[in-house]
Formats: sequence, C-alpha cells, structure tokens
Amino acid sequence: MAETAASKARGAAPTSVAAPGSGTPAARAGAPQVDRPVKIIGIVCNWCSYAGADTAGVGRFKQPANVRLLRVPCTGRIDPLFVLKAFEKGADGVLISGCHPGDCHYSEGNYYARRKFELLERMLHYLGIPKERFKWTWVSASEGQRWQQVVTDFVAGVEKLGPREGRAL
Amino acid sequence: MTIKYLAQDQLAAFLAHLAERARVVAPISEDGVVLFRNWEPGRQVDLEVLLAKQAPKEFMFPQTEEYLKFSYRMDTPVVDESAPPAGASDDGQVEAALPHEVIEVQAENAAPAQIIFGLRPCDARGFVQMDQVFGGYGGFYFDPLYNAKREATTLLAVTCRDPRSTCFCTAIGGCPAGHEGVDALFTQVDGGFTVEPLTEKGEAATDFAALRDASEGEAAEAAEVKVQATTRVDVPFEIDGVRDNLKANFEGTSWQDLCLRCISCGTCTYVCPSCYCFSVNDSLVETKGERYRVWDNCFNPTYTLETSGHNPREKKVNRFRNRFSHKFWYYQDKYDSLLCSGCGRCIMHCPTRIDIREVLRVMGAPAGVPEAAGAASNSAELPATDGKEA
Amino acid sequence: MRIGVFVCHCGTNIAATVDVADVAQRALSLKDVVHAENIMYTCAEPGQAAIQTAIREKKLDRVVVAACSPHMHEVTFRRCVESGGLNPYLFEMANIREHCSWIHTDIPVATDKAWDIVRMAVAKARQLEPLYANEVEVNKDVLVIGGGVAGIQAALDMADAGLMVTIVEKETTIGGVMAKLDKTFPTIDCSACILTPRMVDCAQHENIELMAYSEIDKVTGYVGNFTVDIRKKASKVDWTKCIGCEICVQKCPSKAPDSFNVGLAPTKAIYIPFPQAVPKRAAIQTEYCRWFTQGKCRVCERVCPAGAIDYEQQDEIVQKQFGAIVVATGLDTFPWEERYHEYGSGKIPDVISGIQYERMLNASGPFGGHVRRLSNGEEPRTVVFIQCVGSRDESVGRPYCSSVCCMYTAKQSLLTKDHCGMDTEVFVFYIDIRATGKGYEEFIKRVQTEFGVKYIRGRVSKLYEENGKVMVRGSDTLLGQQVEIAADLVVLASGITAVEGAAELAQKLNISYDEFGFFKEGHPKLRPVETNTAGIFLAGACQAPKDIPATVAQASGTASKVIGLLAKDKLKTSPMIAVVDQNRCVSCWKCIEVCPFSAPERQQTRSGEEKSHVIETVCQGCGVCVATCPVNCISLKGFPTDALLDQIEELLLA
Amino acid sequence: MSRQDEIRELARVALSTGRVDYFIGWREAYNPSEVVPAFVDEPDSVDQLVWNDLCAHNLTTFLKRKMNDRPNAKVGICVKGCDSRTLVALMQENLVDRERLYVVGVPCDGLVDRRKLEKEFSDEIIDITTSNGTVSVTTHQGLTRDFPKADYLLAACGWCRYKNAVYADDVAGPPAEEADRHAKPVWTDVEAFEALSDGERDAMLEEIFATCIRCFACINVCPVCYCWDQCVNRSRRPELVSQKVDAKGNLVFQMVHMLHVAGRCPSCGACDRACPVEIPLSLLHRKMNKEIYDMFEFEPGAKLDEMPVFQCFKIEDAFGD
Repeated sequence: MAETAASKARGAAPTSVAAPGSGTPAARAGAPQVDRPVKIIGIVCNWCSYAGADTAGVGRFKQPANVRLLRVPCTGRIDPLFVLKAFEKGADGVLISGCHPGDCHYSEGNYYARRKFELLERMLHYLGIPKERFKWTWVSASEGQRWQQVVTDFVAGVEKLGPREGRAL
Repeated sequence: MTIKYLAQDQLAAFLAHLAERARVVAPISEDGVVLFRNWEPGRQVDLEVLLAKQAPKEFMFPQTEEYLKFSYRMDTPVVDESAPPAGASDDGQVEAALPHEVIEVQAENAAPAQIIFGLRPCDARGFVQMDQVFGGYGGFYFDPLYNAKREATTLLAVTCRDPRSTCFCTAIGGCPAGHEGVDALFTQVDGGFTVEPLTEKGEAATDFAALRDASEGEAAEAAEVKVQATTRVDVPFEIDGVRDNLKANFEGTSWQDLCLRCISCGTCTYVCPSCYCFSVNDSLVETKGERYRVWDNCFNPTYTLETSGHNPREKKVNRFRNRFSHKFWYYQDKYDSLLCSGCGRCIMHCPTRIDIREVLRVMGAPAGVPEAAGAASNSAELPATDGKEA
Repeated sequence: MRIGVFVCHCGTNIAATVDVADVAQRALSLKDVVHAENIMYTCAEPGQAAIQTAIREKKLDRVVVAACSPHMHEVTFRRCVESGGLNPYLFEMANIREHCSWIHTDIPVATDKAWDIVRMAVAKARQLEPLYANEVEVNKDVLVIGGGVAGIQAALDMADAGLMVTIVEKETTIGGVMAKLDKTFPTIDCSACILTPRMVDCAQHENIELMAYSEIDKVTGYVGNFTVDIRKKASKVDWTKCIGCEICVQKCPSKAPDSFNVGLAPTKAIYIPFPQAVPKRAAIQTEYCRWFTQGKCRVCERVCPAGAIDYEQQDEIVQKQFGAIVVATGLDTFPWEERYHEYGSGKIPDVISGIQYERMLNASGPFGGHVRRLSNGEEPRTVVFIQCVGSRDESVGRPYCSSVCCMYTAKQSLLTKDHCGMDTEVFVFYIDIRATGKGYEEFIKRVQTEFGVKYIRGRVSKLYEENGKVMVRGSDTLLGQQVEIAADLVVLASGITAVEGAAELAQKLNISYDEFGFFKEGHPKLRPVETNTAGIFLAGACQAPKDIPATVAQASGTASKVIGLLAKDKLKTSPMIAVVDQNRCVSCWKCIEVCPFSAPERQQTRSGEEKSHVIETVCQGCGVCVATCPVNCISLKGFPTDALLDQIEELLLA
Repeated sequence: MSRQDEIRELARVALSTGRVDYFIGWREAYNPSEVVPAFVDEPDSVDQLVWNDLCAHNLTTFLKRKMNDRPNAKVGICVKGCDSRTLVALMQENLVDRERLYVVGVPCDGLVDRRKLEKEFSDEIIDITTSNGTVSVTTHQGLTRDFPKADYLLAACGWCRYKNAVYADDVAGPPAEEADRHAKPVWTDVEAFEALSDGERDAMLEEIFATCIRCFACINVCPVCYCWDQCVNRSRRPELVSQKVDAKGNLVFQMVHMLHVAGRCPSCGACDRACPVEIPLSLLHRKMNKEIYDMFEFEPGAKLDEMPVFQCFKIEDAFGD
C-alpha cells in the first residue's frame, strides 16, 4: 500500500498554488528550523474547563504561556474540523477539554464529543501529526490544579517537538 | 515555411536547449498516469499515450490564481486643535476625528516564458477557443492574467498518429494534425519528427542546430501519417445544425434520460481543454487579505446560486443541458466559436462515462427524432455483442 | 464597524504583569478598532462611564473589555453597554486576569499573551450580532429536595410568600440530621423543641406538599419550566390510612437496624423513626420483614386498626412541573470505621461517633437520655473526646474543616458533665479550637473553666482495649509529652461529608460539584446560593459544612432568591441558542437525533418541504446540533462558527 | 439461468407488474470494455442490462436526494454486497424510502480493476472479457492480451467480506460462497501506511493530495454523502475549507468528506474509482473504518437495526482519560 501511495505522488501543476516539492521530505529537510514559542490553541467548555482555568488563575497556579483559550459552551459544540483547521493554519498543538463524563452541563454533549475526538485523534496521528500535538481531556470547574498539570504537561510535550513547519496539515 | 526534421535521439537535447530559455512542460508518465509536468533533463517525454489525463489548460489558466493582495491600515486623522472640540452633536466632525480604514493593494502579474511540448492539436485548439472569452472578443472583458501567460507561451504540438475511438476532432472542424493555435507542429515519422514551424514563436523555438531540413521522403511520410490519422478519426455526428437543433430541443424530454447517470461532478469540465469557468474569492485575516480565482464549473450546484437563495439551475438536468448547450450554442452566438475541440477527455474520465457524442447525436439531431427517448437512446448505442458472464 | 477596546488594570491584579497601556496602544492597529484605552477599574463606576462615553462619542457598535473572567463580570458589562445604548450581545470579554496575569510572571510574555487574547476577542466581536431575549411563562411552583432544617426553612419562607412548595424527603420523615440532635450549641436549647414545631408547620402549611420517602428520578426542562419525575418509594403501608399509632411497630416480631439511632439500638422491620416524626407514618424495611423474607407472619396486617398495610404496594413515579429547584440534601457524617483503623475500626464497643452520642444523650433516644457504656451498660466515669476525625486530615482525603465539631464536642462534653455528674473526667483532644460564631468562644471558655473539661492539644495515635478500659494514647503538643488515658467511653467528633449519591443527583440536575461531592455555588461571594444552572439553588450543608445558624441563614437567603426569580410572570431566556437556516437544511434530522433537550423539530416550510426548526424556549444553547449538522446550517447565537474560526485564524496569523 | 438473465428477469417482472417505475442496473457503454449505470423504464429494454466483471458502479449513488428528479418514483436497484451496505447505511438514517424501493441483491465474486489494466497499455482498451479466471483485453489497435483475474481485482474486492447483499428483496441467482463475514477484518493495506514515520506519512499525503482538482467526483459519487449544494466544502461563510486548491486544503477537503461519512461509509470504493486523478482515498476511509471497528466493533451499514455510531453514544464508552 505504502508503495502504491508513494508512487501515486506526483508533482503538482507548477503555476498552481499547490507548489510541487514543498511536500517532499528533501525540501523539508532544507526548510529553516524556526525558533519561536510554540502556539497552542485550547478549545474548552464554558462550564468546566474554562472555569477550571479560572480556578487555576484564582489559585495563582503558574503555567507556561503558550496556550490561548477558545471558549465554547460545550465540547459537544466542537466540530472536529476546527482542529483540522487549526493545524492547517499552523497551530503547533491543540488541546480540548470539557466536563468529566456525566458532568456535562447539558447532560450529554461530552458523550457525543468523546466519540468524535477519539476518532479524530486517531486520524490526526495517521495524517502525520504526532500524538504529543493533540490532546483531549476533562477538567472540572473545581480542578484548578489539574488544569495547571494538564497545560504544563501538554506544553512540555509540544515543546519537545518544537514548532511545526511546512506540514501537509 | 520549410519542413524541418528532428531525430528521436536529439529530442532530449532539443528540450534541454529550450529549457535554457524557458520553462518546458511536456507529457510525463508517473506510475502509468500521464500528466503535463515540468520537464527537466533526464525525464522521459511520453508521446505513446495519446492524451494526458488533463489538457495543459492549467499552464495558461491555473486552477488557483491570485489577482492581488490587499491590506487594511487604521489611519487616525490629525485633529485640528484650533477647531472647536467635536461634540456628539456634530456628526461630520465626529466622523472626521475617528480612525479610518485605509486599503492598500498590490497586484502583480508575472508570466515567465514557457514552452509546452507534446500537446495535441486539439489541446492547442482549446486555447484558441478560450482566447475568445479571455481575449476580449467582441468588446468583452480582456483578462490580463490569462493573456500575459498566453503571450509568453509557445505551443509545440505533436500530430496524433493513432487517434482513440473517443476522438472526434474532425467532426467539429479539427484535425489530428491541425494548425489552430499551434506554433510548431511535430509529426512522428520513422526515426524522429518532422517539424513545421507555423508562427514566429514556432520559428524561434525550433531554431536549433540539431534540426535539419526534412528530406522529401520524410515530408511525404509525415503527410501520409496525417492523412491516415485523419481518416481514422470517427465522425459520430453531423455538426451542421447542431446549434439550431439544441435550440429546438431545449425543452426536449431526452435531456432527462441522458443525464440520469450523471453525478453532477466537475470532472468533464476540469479535464476539458476549453472549459474556462472560474469563481472569485476574497480571503481576509485581520488586516491582510487576497483576492484569487479558482476553477468553477457549471455542474457545481452553487454555480448559479443567487444571493436570494434562488437557483435557476437547481436541478441536475438544467446543469447538464447547460454544459452542452453552452459549448455548441451560447458560446457560438457570443464568441463566434465552438467551445469543444473533440479530444474526448470528458468521455474517458467521466466517472459514469457520459458520452458527449451520444448527447449531440440525440439532442443535436432535429427535434422529434425517435432516438430522443430514454430507453431508445440507451439501445441506440448498445453494442451488438451481448454482455459477458462474471 | 467600530470596535472599542477597554483594557483593565484591575488595580495591580493585571497591570502588575501585563503592560496594559501597551496592549491598548497595539489594539488601535487592529481592523475596525476605532477606540482603545486602559482603565484602572473597568467594572467600577468610572470605568463603566468611560465605556458608555466612548460608545456615545465614538459611535462604537462593538465593545471588547479585556479584564477578568466572563464568569466574573460578563453580566456586569453586558448591562453596562446596554445602558450605553448598545445591544448587550455586541460585547465580548477578553480574560487577561485569570487566564493570563495571575498565572504568569514575565511581563513581556504575559503582555504578548494578553495581546493575543485581545486580538481573538476582537476577531469574535466582529462576528457578533444583536440578540434579543425570548420570554417564557414561569411555573411558580418550587421543588425543595431534602427535608432537613435547610429545606424546612426555605420551604416555609417561600410558602409564606405564596409560592407552592413541594418537599421531597428520602426518609419517611422530614427533620434531617437536626432531628437526631439532643441540644444545640451555644445556647444548649433543645434541638427538637426548635425543630419539631417547624416540621409541623410544614405539614400543615396550605402551600406546602410533603413527599416523604421519595427520591428524584429524572429532571428535564429549564429555569421556569422544570419537569421532575419523583419516585415515591413503596413503604408497603397505605399512608392515606395509616394513623401512626405504632401498634404495628410494637407487635412486629422482626428486628432491624435503626438508622435514625445510628445503630445504637435495633428497631423493627416496620418502623417509625421517632415519636415526633412528620409525617408520622409507618414503613416496612422489606429486607428484614419476616413476610417478605420468609413468606409468613403478616402480624402488622392483623394488628393494624386502620387496615393500612399493603404488601403489594410498588414504587410509584409522580411527574411534576416546577419553576425552580432548591437543593437541600444536607450531610452525612464521616464513616470513620472504614478509615481509622488505629481507632479500632468500630470494633471497640465503647468508641462511638459524635452523632451516636447525640442519640445517647437524647431523652427520646434508645437509652432515654442516659449515658451508658455499650460494653457493660455502666455509666462512664472517664470520657474522652477526639476532634477532627475525618476533618483536616489529608491521610483520609478530608483536608477541609467540618466547622461544627469543635462546638458540638464542647457541647457534648458539657452535657456529659451534666448527665453523669461534675465529677466525671472529661478530656478533649483537639488540633485548634475554631469558635468563630456569635457567643461561641465564650461557650468554649465556659466549658473549660465552669465545667472543668480538660482540653489537650494533640492528636490521638491509638485506641485499644485493656482490662475493661479503652486506652487512649496521644500526645500533648503543648507540654510536648505523651499522654495515656484509661477511658470508659471515647467519642469521636466525626466530620461532615457530602451525602451518599450527591454526585448522581448533581448529574441529574446538571449542576457542578467538587471532589468531595459538595455542590458548587455560582460564585463563592457574588452568587453563594445559586448554581451555574439557572433556576437551581442551594441551601445548607450540601454546599459546604455549616452549623445550624449558618444553614438557616443561607436557607432564607436561598428562599428570597427564589421568591425574587418567581416574582416575574415571564422569564427572559438566553438568546444564545441554536437557529436553523432552513434554506440550507438538508433534512437529515441528525440534529433531532442528538439534541439532549429535543429542541429541534420538523417544520413544514412554505414550499411544503420539511426542514429542521429549533424551538427557542427549549434550546439550551449547548451547540451539539451545530457540530453535528453536516452542512453547518445551524448557527449558535453568541458562538457562531464564523467567529470561532476567525478566532483560530486570528491567533495563528503569522 | 445466468445471473445476468436472473437480473433481466427480475427487472422485467418488476417493470411489467408496475412494482417499479424504473430499474437501475448496469449496461455496456460506448464499447464492451466500459460498463455504466443503466436506467430501464420499459420491460422490453431489460436486455440491455448486463452482469460482468466490470459492474463496479455502486448504484446506490442514484438513490441520493436530488440525484434524480423523479422524487416519488418507485425504483428497482441492483446491489452487490458492498453496495448493499451503503444502502443500509442510508436506511439506518431513514434517508431512503424503503416503501418505494425494490432491491435486487447480486452475489459477487470480485470485479476487475479496469484502471489497473489500463496501466498495461499505452493504447486505449476497447474490449474486456473474462472466462474462468482469465481476463482478455483488446486494444484499439487490435492487440489482445490475457491476464489472471486474481491479479487484477479491485482493491475493494480484496478486503470484501460481504459478497452477498446484507439487504435485498430478491437475489439474482444462488448466493456467492462467503467466508465468515463476522471474522475480524484485515487491514494490511492501512497498516502498511501506518508503519511509516509521522514525517513520511505527512510528506506522502501532501504529495498525493497536491494532485486533487476538487472536481467533487468523490463526494458526488459517494452513496452516503448527500448534502450536494450545501456541502461545507463549498461554503464560503463559514469557510471551513479554503477554496484555494492546494495540498493542505485538499487534504482538509477530503477529511471533511471522511468525517462526515464516518460511521456510515463501508469503504465501498466508489470514491477511489471515481477520482479522475486516481487519488487512493481508501488510504483515509479504510483507516477510519479500522479505527471505528477498533472503537465500537462496528461495521457501517452491516445491520438494519443499528445506529451510525456518531449519532449516538453509550455512557459506558471508555475513551479518553
């Protein structure tokens, strides 16, 4: 299969935006290694994890400064495509967090969400995005320390890999 | 002009010579799939497969093409201190005192020289037909992006020695050795090519030491090849009257039957040498944006979708009818040209093998011809041979 | 579009780590931003005035405030921009305090992050549109879950205000923990004497319906319109006939553990918890009943003068509508037997818990108010109290203070002297004495001086039996020496825990709870009796450990909140809900399948097609349908997909 | 009676008894090497229907909303095992009206991959016939060559465990011999790609998807993909997918398709076959189905009474931490 896939690979139309070569490992090896803080987007549910991050703030639980939060009412509202979009636009990592199963403010949202995220996570990795760059988890409104832990660990994982440059997604 | 000759073993050298002054594009086979790609020394040109999957259209008319970049700057006007302070009462003054957007635009239209080698006369003819719409024919819009590339491009076509069963160029005034749009015509003969420069561009491109004048024998062989090829091209329908008949059959019920298996994708239009439709998009993030165009096609349900939500071609059959009527009727009325060069790519690559020849046989025939009935139109082309068992 | 950006110093809370002036300055470079300033306290009067002035003078049509968490002040600022003349939903908040200044130290780094947060907020603001609240009819009935003193107080206050109140109590009688207590500190007045009249008031109040021996099965709906399934548990006694004469209890041949008396003495399979029970009705604990376990007996049926016994009776589900819900499920005491093996794991008969001691002291208790050693029935001469059992003890997962043990221990030690004579030796092992209430400290002093109760500062490391005594080995950290006391009775001040099943109930109600199972208030200071779910309120120890005065005070506070809420005939619902663009709907009905509230429905359009339509008042705005709709034709007002995508792109802008 | 005759007979009866208004099967196109969907509305034109090794088209595609303009017609349709699962997927969502449907199951022993054969010739293929395991191919210039069918099967047939329809009103001839359809599926094709490093997969995907021309053949031919004009891939507002045709965008474009058919796509292979630039979409949908099987032991479109796994949940689902 791999061979077939590889042999399928054809340079794109030279004048079209899909510049050929940009995707070849060779070209990437040549790509300059940039040195900048990693950019991580966190998509969090308003009732649990957003409030959990607040709790962490109130408790002055220090965290790395690489995460920017996108507030949504419920993890059930998160379209997996948001994550693809984020990576396409150059996010170095995406973190999703919501209410623990059973605690959803809307009672069921996170049950649907976790099925989607599980598939998404598996597909993302398959698309060449290392596991360290995507995490979804649960942090409740009272778990300020857990939030600190989750953020600290995730950022550390992404920093180990550094910024993502010139990737297919 | 005199007919020249290029030995097969000199082809690489010739292309290398061209590659020094321009980008050279040629049909290249990658894993059995032939596409027009950048040619570099060492790459094999594939002239055995008659037609590359896609016409070389994208080199004149890229699928995605940028018009311009634009950006916003917030500009805070200097308020005249001497003037009385702006009260909420004085709207104009408040307006004036507020920061305003200033839009900056940069557009560039780079068109480096390029030479397309190994396209077929039908491919070249496709450009000629497209020239009408992009070239401002009849006082319509002149497209700078297209024409800059067109200007900078030389077309070195190769005669079709062995036309496919799906070819029908001759039926619509074309020819396997046609000259329309061709700068120089190469014809494969024993041991090499005869080369006929047809334009100044062609002259310039073929001005190369390895090209010698063709012998009479070679010239004669080339002529024979052309005749043979031309006679081998099928003439599946009579073009005369097609325009009028399409018009007459506009409400014909057979459109319904013909489009039943159409899945309304854009494949036929994207592989077509002459389909030219595109849509324009703006993208803006914060203060930086760009305007670009991408190929569009009349099978796209949103192609004619109006802001009101109304869609005059909401149904598949409307869109289906449009493609053929446009190619053989509307375009002719507006630009005095067909919009088809008979390459047959739409037939070969259509996921359900919709057959433009069948459509023209049925809808291009005088109204009320018995063929124009669904089941009948099926059997009309049902081969004698019976189905085979699995 | 004209956006105004207001960056708050919050005193030094933000300004100490974020260069707010710089952020405001940079904001002016953003598209559509025509005004930006930094303000000392944006939420204060001058700050709000500045916003309103800018709206007026700069003709702002969007406002972004970079300050604290929206959970803190979103409402405040929505109101502010509204009175400034803007639609309140044309406002967006950038959280640069909790999510930035408070968790970072490096000023440039924090400033850059704040800048990103502001950019994202502006990007969202561009996509905001004016929204208008819907109004729904309000059901004026209130459900009170839990019939302890908190529930009773709240119910009476609300009923007096004219609201119809239903109290759902899981036991066969209301009264809760307070009904088990003997006396209450610091006044030493009789618990029952205070509580039982209130219990009777509940029973007799024309606006109160008592549903004892019932539990909550299912809760659906939303503020103003909750639908609740209440399970009336089968008591096997027809309460419409039972007169509470207790003959059945006397004649019943099968013994059963007595939860009301915390296992001090057995009760009968058919029982009434205590004489003043309300309602005073009998119930059969089938697992101990001879008829249900062995298929013979039926004594109670024979002796019952009212013919109330009904062995066939089954659980019954009653569905009721309410406009608001008060959760007052109270507390459990810490199950010390499971965690304190050094105290004998409950195997030493003369080591008992504080609540058991209350029943022992109580005149209507199993021992008629006489203090007895369970080992030999003799009156103890030496009694040792140990505080902080299941409180302030990380090792058993209870880091918090139960806030009542110091006081009830003092009370119990005083009562010990009172019941067993002043010559009884009474020791109290404590860590700290917490006596913060009115008259509390004085009470402790009285107990120590007037009653001579000996307080020893230190923990008890071990309890063990030795020739008929309970040996108490501990340390006196003040004298810095080991102490060993031979006690006749040891009373453990077992702390307060959340009630069993608190998490499950929270999940039914969609309210949050902490790691210990206490329900989470909307805000510790600003919304102490609300939950984050509109229309659901808290009262009493289910929110956090409290003593009776605090509980009653909170219950009345809760009642006033509910009365205020239900004073309106119509409620404004949040306009941040899902709306279907029917032109784009492909009628796949996935939205209907996934909605937890059944808000989407099929609707005939003018063209006769069926398209999805979201019922405004039912939609709670979770957005599950939005993420499910394959064509993205459902928009969640306030969180439109456009806005979220723009925020992502804005942030990742190279 | 041959399967082909069985199909023709069932079609003839259905049409003449008025059970259906038209019948969808397969017929030869402009030459015997090409088979296309056939729409028959007269009993006496059923003889154009064929059943041979080229009948790859999944005719369920033509039951999609807005695909044909006779919304209330009673339709007869031929389905192979793989096709039937897409039909069942639509039924699970009530997106087809079973009342107006007459389904003929066509047992199938695997079909020939015409594209694979094309690669053997520079010339055009004009005739393909099979007899006992040998495929004979004739080109435009009259050259004829034989190939062992086993080596030229469609990829989809390689992983097929449903040779017989999972749902049908009638079956054309005796059922095909089927290995245990509940046996654990094999995913060797996917695993080969998984085995590559993150970087290699990433680079390869970029190269593959650089050639996509967004013709929408994959999406329009997909039997379980029904949004048509409303497809978010076309949407400018919100613009989930950039309208620019480039490798990144094309991959997102395709992932939109994949995630939207997740739990409903049984990997029938229609998209792979329709793609004019021969992008191996099975790389994505097969992987997706591998994971869905691993997560739920669920096979899309296998049972009528099942619910697509992303439109429901179990409280006891054990995903995440």
